[in-house]
Amino acid sequence: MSAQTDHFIKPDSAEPVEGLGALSAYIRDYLGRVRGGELGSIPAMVGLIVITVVFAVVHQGFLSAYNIEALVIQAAPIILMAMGLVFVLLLGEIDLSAGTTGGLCSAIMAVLMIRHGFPWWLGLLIGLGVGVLIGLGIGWLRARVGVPSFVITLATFLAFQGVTLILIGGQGAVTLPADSPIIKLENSFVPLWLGWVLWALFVIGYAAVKVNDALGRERSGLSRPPFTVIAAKVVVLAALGAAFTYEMGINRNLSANAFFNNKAEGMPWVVVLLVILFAGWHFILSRTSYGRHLYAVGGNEEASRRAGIVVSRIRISVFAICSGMAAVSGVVAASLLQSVQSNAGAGNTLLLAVGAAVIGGTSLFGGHGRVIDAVLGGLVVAVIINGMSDLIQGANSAGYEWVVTGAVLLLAAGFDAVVRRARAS
Amino acid sequence: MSAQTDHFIKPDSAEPVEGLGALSAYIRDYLGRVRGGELGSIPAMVGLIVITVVFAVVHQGFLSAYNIEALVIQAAPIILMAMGLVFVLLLGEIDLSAGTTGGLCSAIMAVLMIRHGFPWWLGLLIGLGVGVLIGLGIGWLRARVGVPSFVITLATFLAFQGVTLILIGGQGAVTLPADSPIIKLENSFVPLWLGWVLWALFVIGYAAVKVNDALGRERSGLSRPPFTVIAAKVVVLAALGAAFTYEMGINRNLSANAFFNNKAEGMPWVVVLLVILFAGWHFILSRTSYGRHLYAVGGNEEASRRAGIVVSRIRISVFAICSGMAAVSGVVAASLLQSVQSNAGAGNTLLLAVGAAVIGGTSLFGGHGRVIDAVLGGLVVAVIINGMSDLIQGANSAGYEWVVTGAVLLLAAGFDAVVRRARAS
Amino acid sequence: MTTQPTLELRGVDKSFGPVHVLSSVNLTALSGEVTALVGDNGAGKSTLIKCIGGIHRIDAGELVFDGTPHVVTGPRDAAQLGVEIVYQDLALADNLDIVQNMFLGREKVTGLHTLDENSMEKLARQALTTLSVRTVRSVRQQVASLSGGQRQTVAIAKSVLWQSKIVILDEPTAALGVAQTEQVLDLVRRLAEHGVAVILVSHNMNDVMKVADSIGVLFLGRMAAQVRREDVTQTQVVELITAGRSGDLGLSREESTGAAI
Amino acid sequence: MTTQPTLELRGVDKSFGPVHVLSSVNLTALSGEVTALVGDNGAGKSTLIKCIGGIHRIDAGELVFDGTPHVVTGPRDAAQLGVEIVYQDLALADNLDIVQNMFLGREKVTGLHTLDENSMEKLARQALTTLSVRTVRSVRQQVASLSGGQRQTVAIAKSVLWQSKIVILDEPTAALGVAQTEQVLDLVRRLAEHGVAVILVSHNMNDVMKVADSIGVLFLGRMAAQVRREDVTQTQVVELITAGRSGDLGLSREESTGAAI
Amino acid sequence: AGLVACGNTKTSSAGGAPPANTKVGILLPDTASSPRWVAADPNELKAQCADNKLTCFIDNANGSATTQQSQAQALINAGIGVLLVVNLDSGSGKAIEALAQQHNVVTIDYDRLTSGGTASYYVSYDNVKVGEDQGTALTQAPQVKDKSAVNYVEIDGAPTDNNATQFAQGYNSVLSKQPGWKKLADQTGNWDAATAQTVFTTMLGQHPDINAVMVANDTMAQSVINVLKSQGLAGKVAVSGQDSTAGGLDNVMVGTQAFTIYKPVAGEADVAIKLAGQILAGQKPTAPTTVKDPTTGREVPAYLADPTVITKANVAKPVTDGYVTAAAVCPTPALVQLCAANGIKTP
Ligand SMILES: Nc1ncnc2c1ncn2[C@@H]1O[C@H](COP(=O)(O)OP(=O)(O)OP(=O)(O)O)[C@@H](O)[C@H]1O
Ligand SMILES: Nc1ncnc2c1ncn2[C@@H]1O[C@H](COP(=O)(O)OP(=O)(O)OP(=O)(O)O)[C@@H](O)[C@H]1O
Ligand SMILES: [Mg+2]
Ligand SMILES: [Mg+2]
Repeated sequence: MSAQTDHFIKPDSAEPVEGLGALSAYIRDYLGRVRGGELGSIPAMVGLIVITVVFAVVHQGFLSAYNIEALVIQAAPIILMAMGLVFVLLLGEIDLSAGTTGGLCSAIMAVLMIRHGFPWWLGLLIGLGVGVLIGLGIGWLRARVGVPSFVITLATFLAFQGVTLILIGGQGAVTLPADSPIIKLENSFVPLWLGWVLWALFVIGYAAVKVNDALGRERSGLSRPPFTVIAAKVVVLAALGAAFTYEMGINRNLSANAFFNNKAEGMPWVVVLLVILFAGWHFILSRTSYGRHLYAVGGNEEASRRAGIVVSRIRISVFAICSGMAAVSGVVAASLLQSVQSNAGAGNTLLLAVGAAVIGGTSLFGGHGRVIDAVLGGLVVAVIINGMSDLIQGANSAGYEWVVTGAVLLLAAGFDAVVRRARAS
Repeated sequence: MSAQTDHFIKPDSAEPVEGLGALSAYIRDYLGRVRGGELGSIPAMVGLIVITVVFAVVHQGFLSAYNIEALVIQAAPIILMAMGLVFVLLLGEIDLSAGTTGGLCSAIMAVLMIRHGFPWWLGLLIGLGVGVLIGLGIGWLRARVGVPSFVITLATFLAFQGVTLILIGGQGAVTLPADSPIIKLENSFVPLWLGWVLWALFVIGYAAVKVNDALGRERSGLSRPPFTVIAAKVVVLAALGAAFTYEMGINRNLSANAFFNNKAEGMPWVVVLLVILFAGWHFILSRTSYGRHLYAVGGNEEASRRAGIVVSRIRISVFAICSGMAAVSGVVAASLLQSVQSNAGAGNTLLLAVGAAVIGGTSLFGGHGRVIDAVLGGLVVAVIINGMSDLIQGANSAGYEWVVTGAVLLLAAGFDAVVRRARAS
Repeated sequence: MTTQPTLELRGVDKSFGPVHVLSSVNLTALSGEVTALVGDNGAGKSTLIKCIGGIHRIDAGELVFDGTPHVVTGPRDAAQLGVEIVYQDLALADNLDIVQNMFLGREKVTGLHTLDENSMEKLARQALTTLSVRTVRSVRQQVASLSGGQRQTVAIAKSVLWQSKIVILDEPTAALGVAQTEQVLDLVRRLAEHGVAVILVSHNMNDVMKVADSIGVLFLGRMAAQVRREDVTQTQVVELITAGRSGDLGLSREESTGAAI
Repeated sequence: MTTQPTLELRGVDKSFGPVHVLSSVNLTALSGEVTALVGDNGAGKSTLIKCIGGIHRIDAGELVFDGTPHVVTGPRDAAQLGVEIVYQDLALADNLDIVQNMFLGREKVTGLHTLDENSMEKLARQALTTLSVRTVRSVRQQVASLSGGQRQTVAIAKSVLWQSKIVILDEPTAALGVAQTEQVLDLVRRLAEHGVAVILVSHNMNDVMKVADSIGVLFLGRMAAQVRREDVTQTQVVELITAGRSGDLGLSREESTGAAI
Repeated sequence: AGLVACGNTKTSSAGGAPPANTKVGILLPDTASSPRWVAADPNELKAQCADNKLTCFIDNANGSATTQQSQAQALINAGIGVLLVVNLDSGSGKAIEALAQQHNVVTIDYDRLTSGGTASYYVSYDNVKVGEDQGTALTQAPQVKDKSAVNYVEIDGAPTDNNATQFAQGYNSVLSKQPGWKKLADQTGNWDAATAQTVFTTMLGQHPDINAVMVANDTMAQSVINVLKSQGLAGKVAVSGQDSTAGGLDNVMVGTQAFTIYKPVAGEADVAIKLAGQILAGQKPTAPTTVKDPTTGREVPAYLADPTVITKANVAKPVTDGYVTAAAVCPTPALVQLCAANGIKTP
């Protein structure tokens, strides 16, 4: 029987495994899948490139090492928050309070450190811990009491703004001491040699994972991508990483005749944090049962329940992850501003982070989304904000900048949508 | 054959049509449906009553004629915006820019009236027209280009804030002339006699519709609710209306020795607007093919498409309705504040309106929602805001009020959720 | 055959991205006849029907209605050409009740553009009773609470409310009980007698042999053969389905064993 | 019968709000036997199965597994008791592929808690080949793009991957082709031979008479009768389904004609 | 029915009846435009109310005109006799004042003039004067004092806030006339630290040769200093400020910020509450000056206080006055030392 049916479920090993034939088969298959609608990160990537080119043209110095660094450290809080949001969005939920949760957690950390003399690591730990607890609370209300997440998090959005305000009190802000390790995250740089070491580790790690996967499939008698493809991917990634590491190695100190001769060179430490968190969450989503269950619950909750998945537990967990990541994002934002404001995390923080995830390709209806979406979408949003600032001068410049920001956002998203639809042909 | 099958699809006329038996059968059926999960407005109503009672206890004068009027005119903009949002939510879409659209439209109206000398009605018409056009634009981008509505309206949310700011300029606000009919809407009152006439018309209209429906069903040989039930509904509605009309007839001028002897009595005109718009939208949703198609598209888009419904047209229309209602809401807010701020409609306006619709019982996932949800949910939100304002004194009162507002909102929603879940037993 | 077919497919191709699902499929359906469409799971039957209904656009080929080729760009086009389809995945809106679903997109209205609920309710009830539905409590029940067979009955009842020239039923009896299946087969024959061109997709060979006038067999996306009912035996049809050919009927040996299209 | 039934239902009641769907239903399923559950559309078969699977809570009555009554509060409970169910509405996550769906909730992991995709893929492929699936292009296809029969096959294959004591199949062959149906009936018999208690819901009387050892007939939410296969004819079963009784078998005259429960 | 106050209030004049009503409503605007609305004003106002035996209700509108409107309604419902309004904008302020007048409640514009409004008094610092002082103080900053050519950039407050417009009007009037000063860029920081930082980062990238930054308040100044620090420029570029926040005073001591503006709340709160007491007692006090309402031309009776420029020289003043606590200004050991060097004693 197996002989007969194998004819239909093709044993993929029937195809050549290596060489030019395999490569062209692989590419044909890939193009086919793209035409069939599996676009992955293509639209977000194309959008990112287009607006970067536009700003590089209209905005002198947009691609300078100075501005690239500024862009990265501005994007970091957005990306981190969007990473957490991807998890709740995967379940078709929303967390409107991620922004103010981040603000609250960073306020707790700052107040403990500054006013109560806690060591920085303890303040940080408590801040992040509170974030996770908040998420557990929201998740519990959603999963066990059954309040829609929009309403719960609208309430916490309001309430946490109040708590932060009470905590920070009349001073309007708590300033972090300049030598605090928290500040280092966004304002201090990886030594050049270490940057290259990390780059090498990253590239080798990526290559090792890919090759190991391929060999594993081969051992199990399954088809595997040709090594030429893997090599190509590794080379592209290595080149991109090298370009970034190199650019970040340029001294960004603008004033030619600075008398403190402090060089600004090397990538900010937050890049390391971003890469680690990205890799970690990506691993969890794509290679653990837990990640699998997230997609399943987002895709068909009833089917997941029938498959024995404890849906309420999954649901609680994503809110905990989201609020925890919001706390991380809040801490990074505090590092960027070297202080915590009494309105930290309010305003458009959350909307921009959700927008980032959605532009990256995550669906608001659940079941579709990846961590890379947060990274790419967050970069798109940060590029727009960075590119817009200082573009228009004079009275009412704020008004015009808002208008243009909206328009550019729409263009980026429209582009994305058109690319996605092109496959329908 | 019909004889055999009629045994199964029971011709409802087999039940007694009138009298005590019919009444108890009707009530049994109603309770059964409630237990089966068709809760309708019960949770929102219960939530509304509970928080009203709480505030009546903690807040002296909460139920005074003066405060009831204040509550109604504060609730009006929220309710109107929520009414429009119900339409987009029915399709599982979102309009984040409803708030700033309302702000923009009222700004256009005000600027045309004040700075360019347009007559008020022309300014109003243009303002509302712009609202509808905006909605058509958003709908077009969603339906034809395929950009997710979250992203489109995030962009317009930002852009319209900018446009309003540019229009109003650095003064922070445009003040409407005190004698403008626009201001009358929220600040001028229906004469007492006219109030009672409108009340009577409303009650008679309601009764006529219900009786006509019942007779129509009877003529077609279908079951109909017993007249006792209809009479009971009419009486309850008439009593509630009479209580409101009576309370609004009390002179609300608090200072005994006022030297301007201006009486404040009668219901605000905006109540008439609310009732008319409610009735109109309710009619459209429940008694026209268009309304039917909205529910169908929200429930199963593919099925609707296969049934020949032009889904894109439906989708565009709901955004037009939503933005149009947002414009109405913006005008009413301008009437309340007798001016248009350069940040009109920004901040929490939109979130509170969506929260209102959701608390009322409208689903964010499409397919479920009614106009009455906007009214009840809007009242819940307005009661919380009104009850909270001035409740907490002293330094940091702003912070504490935020916290308590969040907590009360959560309580109201939690209550709602628990009531809804009770049926699961 | 000299009569003009009500529906004729000529060389229809359809792929989804890299997957070729239909390859130059031909089919004719005559008015007053039941044309059965059979084939293995995944042969492409439902895809073919969705192409006729305008859900999918065809990549190549022609849809000919009453002798005139038409481009069907959406379900509305199909409806205007008089095609009524019961899809296999029973497209019903779960949040609406039975009556609302049955009249979806074609609601009856009174003079004032308000819905005429009363007459719709009466008509829906009549349509359901003719199909031997016995356990539906009320036609005002939401379809979400219906059993599998009840849902299927609603979908079928929906299709017979209208005067159509072509009625296509994709596995209509899959979830139905014994009595209900009888009623639906009866209905199919009655429709054909009234001059409708009926296309019936089914895996039940007994039913097919009972009601069909003509049988089209899809094999891996190709039309293996379209034959008259009286010219074949059940065994031959089953052979066509599973192997693509039976004696001199069907695809050539190369075609039928060739790697999946 | 002296052997202890693997599953026994005693007086199970279930209503949804005002709708009484099941009234004191009794049923026994023995290990090594195929127990067919038949009944008209809307009789309550799927509801009964969902009660066993813990999707619905029963209002009254007992579920007895291997002689011990258990309260089943959710699908996990049922799985722990060794019950494996293929639901009529094929609960599959459309955004996952075939392998992911088949191992959902019971993924294989390697030592490092990472998913063991390779072995899952191999096992999935094997399970599908035994079921004569022929047109599935790749087991890494999303189930959203599968045909009706292919979906059904995936759901069935999912249930046979595990060593269960009770396997319940709710109309498993409804959407299947001729060859696939044969395979599934084969599978049902093989499972029973391995000592599993199989409950099979079907509207196809031929299939039922072919594979069942015992037949339970639901009529309007009541168990009209549970009889041994050899004691009845197909005609009697059909009578029981449509009228609730046949000769002295089934409900009393009053019960079977009494207004819907 | 108001509370009957104790007999010997400062304000009750001979023969005048004791005030029938001692309730005063106070509407504060938000928490973002300045930290003063969170603690400084509420605390000072409360203390003054207690001193004057008045019952005060203090509300903060969190930046929402609608909220402020409903707070006004609630206060009127509670039976207040005098209402202090810090408007969010003149339009909504005017609506509130009209409402109050309709119910015979006397209104006082507090800190911000409601143009076109009907307030009986105006108690404030002069915003344009504040702006002028900022401009003048910036030109006196050590980093730029002796330079003949100065490149500067501006970061303004929220464009939706009329006060920001008035501040800008003040400092622009000074800086535009300053010989050798050249404005390279002008952006809004929206009173928001994050926005200000993004904006200034880009500005510095475009114009690395900035000598001075005219930034509207201390919160945004902190962001500017952050960016300068990363470039090793902190202390070499003149940075302005306003509000005398703890962080602002720190920066002034360190030398990264040239000055801040000190507007002791007492200067407004004491006057306003005393005035309210007099009004409730039935008096009609005469104000020392008037301010012209730009819309209606009405001369509004006004009490205007003068701001103080705080530089390193007088940095201890806000602390000695009790405007900010020493603990807040000197939270870390390093700052405690600096504080001591500048005459701020930590407990
Ligand atoms: N959630 C529910 N709410 C109300 N009624 C329900 C619900 N679920 C099922 N029913 C009703 O219960 C009855 C039995 O449904 P069930 O799905 O068990 O039938 P079945 O025997 O499986 O029928 P079929 O052969 O058509 O699948 C039907 O009349 C159905 O309308
Ligand atoms: N959207 C799609 N994307 C990719 N492949 C698809 C898509 N839709 C269908 N297919 C594939 O096309 C083939 C034919 O599917 P179709 O649903 O037409 O089969 P069918 O003949 O109706 O089978 P069944 O009898 O099981 O209903 C299947 O192999 C299926 O996997
Ligand atoms: Mg099919
Ligand atoms: Mg069933």
